[in-house]
Amino acid sequence: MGYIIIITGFLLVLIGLWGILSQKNLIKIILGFTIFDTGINVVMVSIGYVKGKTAPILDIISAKDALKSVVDPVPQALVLTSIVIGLGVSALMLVYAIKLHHDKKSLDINNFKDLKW
Amino acid sequence: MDYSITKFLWTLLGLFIVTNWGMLMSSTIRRIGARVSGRIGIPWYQPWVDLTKLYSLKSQVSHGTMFYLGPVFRLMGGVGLFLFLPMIFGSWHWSNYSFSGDLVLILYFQLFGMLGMALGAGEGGHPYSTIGVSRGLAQFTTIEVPMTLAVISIAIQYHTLSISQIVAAQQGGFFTWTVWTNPFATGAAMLSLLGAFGHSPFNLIQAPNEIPIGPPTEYHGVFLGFLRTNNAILHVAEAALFMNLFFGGATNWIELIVKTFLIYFWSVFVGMVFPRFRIEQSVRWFLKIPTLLGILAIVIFL
Amino acid sequence: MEKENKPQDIPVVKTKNFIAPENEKRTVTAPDGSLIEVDPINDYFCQERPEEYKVKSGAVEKFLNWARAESLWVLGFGTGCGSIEIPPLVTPRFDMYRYGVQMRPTPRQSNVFIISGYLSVKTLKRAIRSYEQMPSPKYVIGLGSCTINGGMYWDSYNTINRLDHYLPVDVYIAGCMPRPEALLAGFAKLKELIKAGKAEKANEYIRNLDWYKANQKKIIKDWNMPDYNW
Amino acid sequence: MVTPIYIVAVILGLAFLLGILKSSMTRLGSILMIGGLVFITFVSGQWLYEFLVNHRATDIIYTAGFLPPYAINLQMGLNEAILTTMINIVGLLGGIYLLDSLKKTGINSMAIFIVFVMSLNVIVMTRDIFNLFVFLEISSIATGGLILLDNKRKAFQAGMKYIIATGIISNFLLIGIIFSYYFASSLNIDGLIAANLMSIKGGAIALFTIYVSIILELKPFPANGWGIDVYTASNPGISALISAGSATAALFVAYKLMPMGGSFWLPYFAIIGAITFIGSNLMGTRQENPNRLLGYSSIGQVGLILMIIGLSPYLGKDTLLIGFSILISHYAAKAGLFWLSGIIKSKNIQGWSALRKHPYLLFLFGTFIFALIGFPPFPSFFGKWNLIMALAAHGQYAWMTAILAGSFTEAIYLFKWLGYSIKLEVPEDITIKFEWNKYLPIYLMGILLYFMGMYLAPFTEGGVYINFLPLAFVFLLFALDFLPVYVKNTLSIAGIIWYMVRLFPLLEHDLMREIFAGIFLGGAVLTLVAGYAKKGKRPGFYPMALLMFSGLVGLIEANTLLEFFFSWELMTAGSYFLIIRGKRSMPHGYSYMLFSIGGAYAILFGLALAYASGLNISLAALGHITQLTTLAYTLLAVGFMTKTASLGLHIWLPGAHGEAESDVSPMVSAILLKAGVFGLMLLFFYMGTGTPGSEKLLYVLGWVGALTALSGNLGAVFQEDAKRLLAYSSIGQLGYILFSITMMTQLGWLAGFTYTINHFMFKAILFLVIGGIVVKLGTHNMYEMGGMIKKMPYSFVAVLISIIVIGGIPPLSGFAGKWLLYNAVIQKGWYFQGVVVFFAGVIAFLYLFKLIHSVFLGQLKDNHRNMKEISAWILIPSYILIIGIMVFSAFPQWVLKPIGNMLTVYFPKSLYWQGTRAFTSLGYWDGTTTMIVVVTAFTLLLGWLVIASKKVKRIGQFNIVYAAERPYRPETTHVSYNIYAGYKKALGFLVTPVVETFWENVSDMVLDFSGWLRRIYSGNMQNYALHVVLFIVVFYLIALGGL
Repeated sequence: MGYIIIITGFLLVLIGLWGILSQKNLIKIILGFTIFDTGINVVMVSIGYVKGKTAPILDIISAKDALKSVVDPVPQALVLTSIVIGLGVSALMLVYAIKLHHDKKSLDINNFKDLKW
Repeated sequence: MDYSITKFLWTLLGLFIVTNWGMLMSSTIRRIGARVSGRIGIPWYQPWVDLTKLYSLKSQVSHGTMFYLGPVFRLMGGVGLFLFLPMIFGSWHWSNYSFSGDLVLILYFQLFGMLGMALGAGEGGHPYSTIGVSRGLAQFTTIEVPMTLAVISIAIQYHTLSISQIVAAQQGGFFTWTVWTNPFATGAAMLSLLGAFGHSPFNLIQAPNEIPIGPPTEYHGVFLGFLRTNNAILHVAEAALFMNLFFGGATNWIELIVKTFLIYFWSVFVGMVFPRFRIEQSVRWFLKIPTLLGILAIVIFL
Repeated sequence: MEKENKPQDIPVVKTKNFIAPENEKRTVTAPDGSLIEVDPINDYFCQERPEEYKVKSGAVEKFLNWARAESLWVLGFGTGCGSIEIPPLVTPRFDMYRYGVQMRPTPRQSNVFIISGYLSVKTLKRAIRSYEQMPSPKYVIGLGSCTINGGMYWDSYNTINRLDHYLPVDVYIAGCMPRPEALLAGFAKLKELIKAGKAEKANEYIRNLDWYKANQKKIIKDWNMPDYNW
Repeated sequence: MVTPIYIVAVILGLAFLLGILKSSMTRLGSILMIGGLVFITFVSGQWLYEFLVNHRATDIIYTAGFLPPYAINLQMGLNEAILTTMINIVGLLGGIYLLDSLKKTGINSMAIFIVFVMSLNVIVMTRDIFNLFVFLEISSIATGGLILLDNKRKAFQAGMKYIIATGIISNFLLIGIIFSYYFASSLNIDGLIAANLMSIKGGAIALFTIYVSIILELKPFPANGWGIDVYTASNPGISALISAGSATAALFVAYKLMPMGGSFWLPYFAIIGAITFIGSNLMGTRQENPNRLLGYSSIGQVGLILMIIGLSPYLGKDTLLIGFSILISHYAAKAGLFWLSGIIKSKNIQGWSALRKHPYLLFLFGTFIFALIGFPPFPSFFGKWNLIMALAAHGQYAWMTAILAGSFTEAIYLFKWLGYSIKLEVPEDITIKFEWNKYLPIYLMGILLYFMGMYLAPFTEGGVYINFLPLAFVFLLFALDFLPVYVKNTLSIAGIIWYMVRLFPLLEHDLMREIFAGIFLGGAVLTLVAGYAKKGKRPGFYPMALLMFSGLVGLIEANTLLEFFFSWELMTAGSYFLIIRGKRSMPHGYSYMLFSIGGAYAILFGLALAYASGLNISLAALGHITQLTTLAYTLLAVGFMTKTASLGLHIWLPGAHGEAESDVSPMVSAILLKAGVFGLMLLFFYMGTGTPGSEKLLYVLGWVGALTALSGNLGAVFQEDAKRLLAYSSIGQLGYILFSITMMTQLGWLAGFTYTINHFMFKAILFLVIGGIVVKLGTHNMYEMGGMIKKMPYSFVAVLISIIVIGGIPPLSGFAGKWLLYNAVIQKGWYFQGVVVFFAGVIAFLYLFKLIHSVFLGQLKDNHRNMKEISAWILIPSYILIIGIMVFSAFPQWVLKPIGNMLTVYFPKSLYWQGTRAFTSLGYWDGTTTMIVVVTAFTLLLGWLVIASKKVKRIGQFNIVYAAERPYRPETTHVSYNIYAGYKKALGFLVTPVVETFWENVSDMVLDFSGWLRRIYSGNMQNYALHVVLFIVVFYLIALGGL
């Protein structure tokens, strides 16, 4: 089960990378990026997962058993942060996409090669 | 370091002898040249007459101070060469002021006169003067290559640069002369001597029919007299230098006269046979066989 | 040889003042921006009049005259068809060297000027220049009839007829053309004159410079040199 | 003490406050922003003070009430304090600088700006790896935001590339963090270090991912197109912050995380750093856009520091000092340069010549450039010195080579740029407005560089001995630059004379040093006297001249390798500015600088090997080189030979000396070249003949010297430019000197000293006089001169005497050199070299005649009729030198005897004296007698001529026999142009510019290569993303995949 999630996560990472590297449309690249992000989040969560244990919420279980019965809480905290940051980055990218489209009326990445060498 | 009056007077006498011998030598050689081509040639006293006439001319013009000083420098070059050269081996009277320096001093003092002449001629403002000087200097550079090689070879051979000692080392008889003991060096030097004397085929400095007559174009009267006096001294002195280096030196005036005459004649003899080189031919020529001989002269000591 | 006409006999005709283009005044800019006026004739050439030299006498001078006579340096300047007669002089047949006669390539070092045949107006200018550049005492030999009376060119539009109107001549050698032997005889005559102290024509030229100049300028229309070429 | 947590708290608070302010309240907003920045600067500065002065222990700040690993902790130690202070200062200054544009873009951008600065602080301080990730992301989002708000069209593209690339990178970092947490169950850096990930299976991959991301954050070559675009397109103020701030923080991250992986990863750091350093600088060589160029340079510098981190095992405890020295130079210089570019607003580096109207900004620009290259007295000098020394001590020669090669490529474009800005015409379309908020930060950065240089000097071994006194004088003169020329001139002369008086007793009768001190300082005084002839202010001349002389005097005073190299570089810097002052000197100053830097690096390498041989910093270490002995001596010799312009390394000289100002030429020719001679003499002294390989080296150098003499003199023969002719002549003369001293005999060295002294005297005279004439006549071409003897008789005499000396004609002192050389050559047995040298000596006549004839003799030109003699201020020093020549000529024993005695310590005695007479085993020579004989005879002959010639008539210039014609123009009568045509026909093949062609081809190849290489920066952001991914893959395959 754990492996399947990790592999899925990495597949998503690869799909995201493929999207970033192969798509010509800016929006599609950004989508690729978010898929990449998601993949990493999935991997992160899966790493903290321990078979047969429950979520690390102290309301559900008593504090005494916590160490024995919950999964590792740290990756989950990290994922939350990571999702927030991913959101911020994606938003920024989209703003850039808008600005770029505004500039050249195009979203084709090959049109934005003014800076080189 | 003998600054006495006696020494001075002896040297003056030597200079007088050399000057007169130089003039006689040139007239004799010209006579020989004339006989070769079936003429009688100038009277033997012609150089003296010419010189008297030149000193007695009534009008002289000058282009400036350096023009005026040029002949003095030139004559100083010849006189200096004489002064620094021991003329007669083993004689205090005829050793002049050779205690001032050795062979190197003499080699470099030659330039004194050349430089003064070049500058004097330059101030004359005549194009031919400059052309002549530029040719002369250009040719001189490569003349010096075999000469330097030969000098170094002799210095290696005798372990000295002092002319008296070089002569002393050759005093064992005819076959101890450098010409036999070090033929390559002699060869190189004798070929470079052709250039130094400036006879055909290396007479492109004065080149009478081409750039009449090179550096001294503007010189006349006393100035020309100075230059002619210098020629007389210089020819003997230079020949004496070669005599000292390669032909056993001289122990008396007769020997000196014979040897310098023959050495000088060698350059005239070649000149009789060959027409004039162009400048680049002349410059290259000295870097060929003469230089090769010079290199051989050193290689045999390595 | 005495001149038949005294200098004052010949009327001097004023000619229109000719200025050669190269002698016109011009201005050049100095490196600091100031303008400099160049007057070619006055600026480039010495404008002074020559002075006569003193003719001395006595034993020394006699010896010096002998030396001058025995050492004739001829300017290598052939003016007319007579110049072909000079080269044979250095051949074994005539061998002028034995008389102390030698060729020199520059006027500064010569004292004998052989006007060898007709002298065209164009060449006259050069001959005057060369003559004046020779140091005194100096001698002129007129070779051939052309220098005496124009010879076969007497009515030519551009040769001069009488050389001694333009340059002082010491010795005339008649003939058309005189052979080299005649030239040698001329040299001998010149030597005689010099030894006798009678060859002071250079002084005469200076003494009568105005007359000579007037004659020269009359015939040379494009006079583009200073009055006296030092 | 304010805990650093307030940096975060206050800034976040301010950012929120700014966020809720009305967008029209920009004034309040900017006050708040600056206030916040001042506050955090104060906090970090306070900590720095505590650490430096009170030596407080490192402090750990815990958050959320837990100890790590359960909570995030920050660390505040000396390193963190330094770096946060640096970041905050650049943040504060950057904030002030950007005030206008931030006001324009609105309050939100101010909030982003302070958050950006704050995030960099946290990146430095945090000890939690995930926190690090978060703040890296915050900083890159803030960067993206700042770029976006700046509202420049091209910047959008750059920002997009930046965001995509950093997005990918930080995602990889995240993977690494997760994995390391998975393997080591800790997010705390200390915990991870303790866990030793390398020993855990799979830990290596986690480390790899973290490291590769951190390295990618540093924009390694070639996966850095996105970074360069940001530098190029964004507002220079932001670029400055990225270059000085972000890079600083990111480098510290790399340093901080380094212990996690242990020594396995360090070589990869170093390799990547080296590739980045060299590659990035190489590509800069073709760049014309100033901001992009700065981008390349920034990345290069970061690569260098990464390399230092990677090389830390060799550097030991010095790592931090070295890294900091270079970092602070990069930080201050790059920030200053980016800010400058914001003021100048030029699209290409040629436009920076606008600085010519603003000398103080130009001065700062020069400061930044020199600081980047690593010239003294800037910190990077000490950094590079220590780095090279430490590497040499561990035998890491390849790394040394890489560092020096990279630095050299950097110099290629930086000095091109500096040259453009000093020399090109001021562009009309660029005007520089004075804005205090833009000037102030730049000035402060400049001052910081000087201050840090002084501050860091004592931390280097031997650095305490460095004499900053002359430098202080240079600064004084710079401060007094507004004064008229005669005041500054007097001041400089007085200063030099005072220093001379002070210096000579200190030399303790070390004759060699005394001679060179006499040449350097005496020459300085004499050439400066000529400066009185100049009018106006001569802005910048005196500080630079004095800078060169302080370098020269430093060489004399140096007792340690560091002092020596320090002075060497000072001299190079000063002389560069002197040389480039000439009207058409730009390309020549540039090539001078490149050769000098190349030479300096060769010297540095050699000195490092000397140091490494005994870990001895004193100059005597040169005598005991055991590491790669032959190479070390060769490199040192080659280095010094760049200054003496020996064959192959000479192509900079003719232009540099020929085009320099009239009194600069003697300085750089007569005096500066002697520095190289001094170096060589010192080197050979220490090297001796016994060292292995030295025989061969000396033999080769002897031939080089001989051929230099030949080629220099031949080159001079065919020159038409008077000063170039003299310059080529200098090459030839220096060839003689090199040849003489390589013989390593007493006679050879005596000849070398004689040539040195003579060359100093005659070349000073010649360059002074000819330089004065060239200025006066307004032309360099000799064929346009002529006849000057009548107008300038005193100059003529001075030149005449000089050329007699050069020609070695007796009785003047030049002959002493020739005579000694003849004896030396024959004694040593170097016959053929000797013949080449003597051949060269005769060739000298050709150019000497051409020089004196073309200028002084021949025909006077029409436009020079009203010429007067050159200024007396030029003639006075010349005639003083002539007196020197005359004394040396008449009494050579006064000079040669003491030198000979000094040399007997090192070489067997072979020159003996008997009164005035010198003799060797070969020959003899008596200078005094020669003089007496020649003078007497000459006087007698002259008297005879005067009597015999009686009245002589002076005639005009055209009164010449002209084949019965008359000349028409002086120009057509003056024979000067190409007078050695026949010689050229015969031997012209010897002057084929083989060396020039060689160096041209080398530079073409470098530029072509760089042009080809930079095509990878296609501008396509996908390509850049691909580069990032490929970098990761390749790095993985090499590091862990067994490739």
